[in-house]
Amino acid sequence: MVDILATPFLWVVATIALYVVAYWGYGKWIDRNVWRSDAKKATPAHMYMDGVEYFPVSRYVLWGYQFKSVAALGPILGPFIGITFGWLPALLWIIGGNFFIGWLQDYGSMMLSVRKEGRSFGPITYEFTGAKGRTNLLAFVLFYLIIISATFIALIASFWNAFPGTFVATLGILLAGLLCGQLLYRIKMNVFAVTGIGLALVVLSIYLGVLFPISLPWGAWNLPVWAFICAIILYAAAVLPTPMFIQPTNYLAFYPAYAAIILILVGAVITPFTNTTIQMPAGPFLFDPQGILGPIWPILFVAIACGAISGWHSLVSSSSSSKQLDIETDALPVGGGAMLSEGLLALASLIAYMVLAPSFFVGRTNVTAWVQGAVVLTTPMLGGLTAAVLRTFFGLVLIIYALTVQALVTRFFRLVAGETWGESRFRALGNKHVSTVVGLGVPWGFAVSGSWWALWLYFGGANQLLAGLAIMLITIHLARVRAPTRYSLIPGVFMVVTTLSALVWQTGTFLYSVWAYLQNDNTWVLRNVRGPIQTDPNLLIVAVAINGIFVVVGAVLFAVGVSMAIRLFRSYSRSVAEARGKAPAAADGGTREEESP
Amino acid sequence: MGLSSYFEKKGDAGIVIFAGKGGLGKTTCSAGLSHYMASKRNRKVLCFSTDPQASLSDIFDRDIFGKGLISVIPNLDVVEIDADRRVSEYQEQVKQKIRSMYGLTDIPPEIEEYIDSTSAEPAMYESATYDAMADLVSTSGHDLYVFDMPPFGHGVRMIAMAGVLSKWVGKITEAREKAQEYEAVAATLKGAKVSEDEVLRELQEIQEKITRFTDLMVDQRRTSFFMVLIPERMAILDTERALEMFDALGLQMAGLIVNQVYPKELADAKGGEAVEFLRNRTRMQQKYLDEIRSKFAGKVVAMLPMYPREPRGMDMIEKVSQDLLFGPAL
Amino acid sequence: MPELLAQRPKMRYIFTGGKGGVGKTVAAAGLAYHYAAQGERVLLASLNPVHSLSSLFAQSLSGGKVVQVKGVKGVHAVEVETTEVVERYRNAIRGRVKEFLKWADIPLDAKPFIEIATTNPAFEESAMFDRMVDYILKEGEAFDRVIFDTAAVANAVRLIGLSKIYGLWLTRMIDSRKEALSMRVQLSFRKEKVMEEVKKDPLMADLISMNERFEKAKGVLVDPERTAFFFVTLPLALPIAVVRRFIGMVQKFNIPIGGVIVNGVLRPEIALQEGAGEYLANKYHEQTGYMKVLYRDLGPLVRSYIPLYSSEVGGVDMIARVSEDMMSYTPPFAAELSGGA
Amino acid sequence: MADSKEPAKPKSRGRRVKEGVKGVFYGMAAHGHVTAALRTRMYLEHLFMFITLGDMLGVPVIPPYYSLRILPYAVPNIKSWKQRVFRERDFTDQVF
Repeated sequence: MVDILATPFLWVVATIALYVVAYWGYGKWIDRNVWRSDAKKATPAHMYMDGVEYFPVSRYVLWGYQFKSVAALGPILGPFIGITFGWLPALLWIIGGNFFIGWLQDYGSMMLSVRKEGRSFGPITYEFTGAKGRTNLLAFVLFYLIIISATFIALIASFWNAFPGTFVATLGILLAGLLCGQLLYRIKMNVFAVTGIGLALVVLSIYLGVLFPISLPWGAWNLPVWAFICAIILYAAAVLPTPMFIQPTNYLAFYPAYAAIILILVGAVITPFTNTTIQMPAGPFLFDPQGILGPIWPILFVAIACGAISGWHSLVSSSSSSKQLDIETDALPVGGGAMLSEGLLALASLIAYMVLAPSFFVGRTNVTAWVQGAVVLTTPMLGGLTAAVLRTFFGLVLIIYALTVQALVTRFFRLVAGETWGESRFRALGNKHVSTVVGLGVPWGFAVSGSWWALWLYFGGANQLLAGLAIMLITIHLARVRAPTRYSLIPGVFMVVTTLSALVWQTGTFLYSVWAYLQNDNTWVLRNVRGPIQTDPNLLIVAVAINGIFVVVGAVLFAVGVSMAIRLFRSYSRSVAEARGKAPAAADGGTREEESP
Repeated sequence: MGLSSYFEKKGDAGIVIFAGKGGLGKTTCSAGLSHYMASKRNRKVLCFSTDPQASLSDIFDRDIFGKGLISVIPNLDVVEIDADRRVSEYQEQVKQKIRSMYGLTDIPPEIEEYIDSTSAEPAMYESATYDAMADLVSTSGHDLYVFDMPPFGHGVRMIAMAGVLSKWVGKITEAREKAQEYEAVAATLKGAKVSEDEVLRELQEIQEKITRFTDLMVDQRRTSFFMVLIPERMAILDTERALEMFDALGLQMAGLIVNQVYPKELADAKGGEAVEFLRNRTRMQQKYLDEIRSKFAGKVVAMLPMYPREPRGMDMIEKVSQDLLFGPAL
Repeated sequence: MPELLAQRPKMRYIFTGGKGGVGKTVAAAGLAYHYAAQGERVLLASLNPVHSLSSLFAQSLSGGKVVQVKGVKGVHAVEVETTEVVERYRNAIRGRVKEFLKWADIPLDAKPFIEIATTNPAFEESAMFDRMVDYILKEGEAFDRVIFDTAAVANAVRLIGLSKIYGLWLTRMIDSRKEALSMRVQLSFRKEKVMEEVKKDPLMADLISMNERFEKAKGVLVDPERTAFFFVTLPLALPIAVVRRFIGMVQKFNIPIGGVIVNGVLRPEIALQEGAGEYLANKYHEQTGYMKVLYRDLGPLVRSYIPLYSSEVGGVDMIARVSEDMMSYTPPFAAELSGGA
Repeated sequence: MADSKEPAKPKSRGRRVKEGVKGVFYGMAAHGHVTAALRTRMYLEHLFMFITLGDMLGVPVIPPYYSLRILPYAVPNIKSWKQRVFRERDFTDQVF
């Protein structure tokens, strides 16, 4: 047994303990005193029951669903960048962010939607900030989705490139998904049988992947090619009917993904018994020691999103979960509970990075680090399996997860594009195929050019901004029904300010790079790009262009964010003023009459 | 010549359709053929008029309209559908079904109004007739069905109706089946039993009936399709157009029947003004008969004379059937 | 006939109908010619799904446009087409389906479904009715008389009767559209925007204007001053039976009956003269027999006779002759019969 | 199992845990697919009902003869069908 303090064990225990306090202490308190959830009040699931969108679902089921929907790749990848400033600040943010902001947002979004007849964020934004506010949100989401797509495509390409075994395995799983869809729909086979066959095929795929590793021969150009292959698969996935392809693949992917998560969690807990010690420095470093990312505030707070606080969740919570909540008091376990659980996932990932040598993080380009960390954590348990198999397995888990989530993101992008342009002069952009090509082509361009951390920070920025806006919507509602607002107002302001600052910093970095180029200093523009563009002197102009585009992206995100924030703060102060004018409401939990302006 | 040789080759079971513009003698031909097949060939025949201004009643001199299957001579049943009544019966059935399905004494007014207003559907009557045809063919058990098509658009509309209805049923069945697929997947994933879709069952029932009938109608081995015309310019033009339309619907004509032909000898008859009149008409007809010969070469299978009396009553029908089956060649 | 026309100078919308092949188009053309000869502007519109005006006048009148008939001053003719109207219906329906399926993600192509939802032959018929109303209320305004050559009588009566049935259907359509729109507003989050859309709902506007037009048309169609429906028949049992059967239906729809026009009447001076032979004499006696029946049942309604000519009716000259005979010819047996009746 | 509306019987702790675990598992693995399938089914039904009984929505789809055969089965669902059809949905309702 090694020195227990040198292992991550105690941190795991401490985090769990604090999350318990967050749930049963702070959470319950907020639920009772701010939202005043009432198990007897009819939820939208009952009020508008239609068996399709609105119907009550048990809290266990809904928790499972919510957890799966929110716990995507964010908690896995975020800590990779966040650990820059030392693992201690990252850990503290995962604990503190989730404690005060993260769960509060997920839970609050769900409650808000429940109190608003199950409406999702678009309509609520419309109600609080008017048509322009909603258009703002639409534009914002559009950008946001492009950036998510870019990060995912970049990720998948990097993994295929780094782990030669994973491509064949990925194809195997996709085919297995396709086959399962057919078995389920066409042949109407029993679910258990289909699951059995599918899982057997998953195992076979991994085996085949290890057996037939595939590497591309084009050196620096491999990544763009892999990214292109990825885009093509995603295109097919996005235009095929979901139940035929994405859904069954997603279903199959669930099993290995959760097996991996459980393995890593167990691996993290048993580190004292496996002699796995922390290798990374604890920090805190107020600036990125490698001089790439910048200051700890605001960068760390956008680098680690999911696990601490993520705007994406607010969309999920208010989209379908809120329409299926059986009783109001379920919102805390479903919304809050799922988020706190996701915090543990982020913790596990952080630990996977903590046990790696600092050399993995030089340049912050080695996104495969998580797999290495996962192998380190789990090898002691699974000594029987070779590192090659484990690498393929963990790599595959990430790829499949990213692919299926990305397929859904692309579809969502298609819908948003349709909504944005469907009735305008640019109707063509709303077309199913055109919007899918745009929704994959632009991200592909970003993925093969922009460096990983640059993409990730933009993703984080957009995501956290969405979170800030979601919390502001919650706050406005609370103000309107005269409930205490400070518990959400402070986090909301914090998120908005932090994120906007991060966007300013990011945009500034790219702007500075372009400026430096104009002063004949190429190092800055090259630093921000990847792959062949970074190394091929002929492509310097592309690198400059990408930097320029990133300036624009940052500026647009910033502008949209600021305009949205102004609307929300205005709406908030209006609501406060109006609420003050009204007679004090007996209790929140607001009946609808009280809520109507 | 005449239809006898045709039916010798073909066999005398299946469906025979007479189509053509109104007033050219479709009903006469239908009655003639049915009579012959029933009395001389001993087949069980059903003669069915789909014409809302049906004249089987007049031809057979019996009130047949809307009375269901009426046996006029042994082996020969005749039906004239009262489409109006059938539609209102159908509506009543639907209402009754709703009442009994949900144990209601009164149908929700919105639904009742809806059902009532479907009578406004202009194709409702044709559909009802079509449905009646399909029903009879699949259940009545006759050897030979003789259909006297309605005159609108030469009965093209009737056949088009069949196409539209069967396509309609096919398509919505497809949608329903797909929906049921998803229902089934949702149910199996939930671990629940997949419930049978009654709507789908109903649809499949309808589809089966329609498909069987439509297939039969366009099956040349089982169905003979004749067009009736008279030797006049407009009739010829119309027949040409109708044939194109039938062709487009996949119906191959078995033959043409030329009706109301004046005896050729009259063309050369000598005499005063009256004969002049007949001579003119006969000569004109001869000209058009030539045209028919060249335009529809080999298609004319029978020719009926202009009878001195309008063909009605059993005696005349028998005469018509003789001419129709064994009449002179063109 | 001339008496009737004199009695009803304002008779502006004239319909001819009857069993197939009895000469509806011929009768319509004859009437049109008659009015035109008196210096009036006449529109002759064929509502048949299978038009025969072109073949009757031996010139092309097709294309769905009102054209001057060559050789007959004052007569315009049109073979009414429905394609445009049907296409408009289809587009309206297509738009609505798209609206419903905006967010739909279905493994089926919605297009063929829209196709089958709009290929119902009923559309043709209602479109035909729609056009007829147009000719009554719009294009017809430029003419002194509008004469409609309708399809077989069942269709014709229904076509005209549709104004009544359609009225019901339309009122219900309008009600359900209203319900639909109010539900849309109620279930929307962008109330103002949706309200705006609802206010401008093109379908609703269409339905309402259709209803108004139909109401107006209905008023015209049941007005005995302005409208008359003529049955055309042959002096034979079957066509007469059809007239008898449908006359009740026409009355049920309150459509004013103009009368019965008997076509294909053999002149006794031809049929019964010496040397004519048994054939024509038989025919003639048969005709008189049926005429008796006709007179017994519908005596006062018989307005006009068109003799059987020695050649087929076709071309402007023949029509002129028909027109003249329609106004003046009364077979002797008819004179006797009407005298007796 | 998704609809938790059975009358509440006192259950043993073991049963409850088992049901909870089962529920969570179902929620993670299947619930999303079930709702996706149901949603697709809903749109297919929209299409189906639109063609058969579209004029109930105030769209002049002339219902063919056989529509009436479907009507009795549709009667209890007409209200909710209309509600589903007419509910304005937003892009944020479509997040998986």
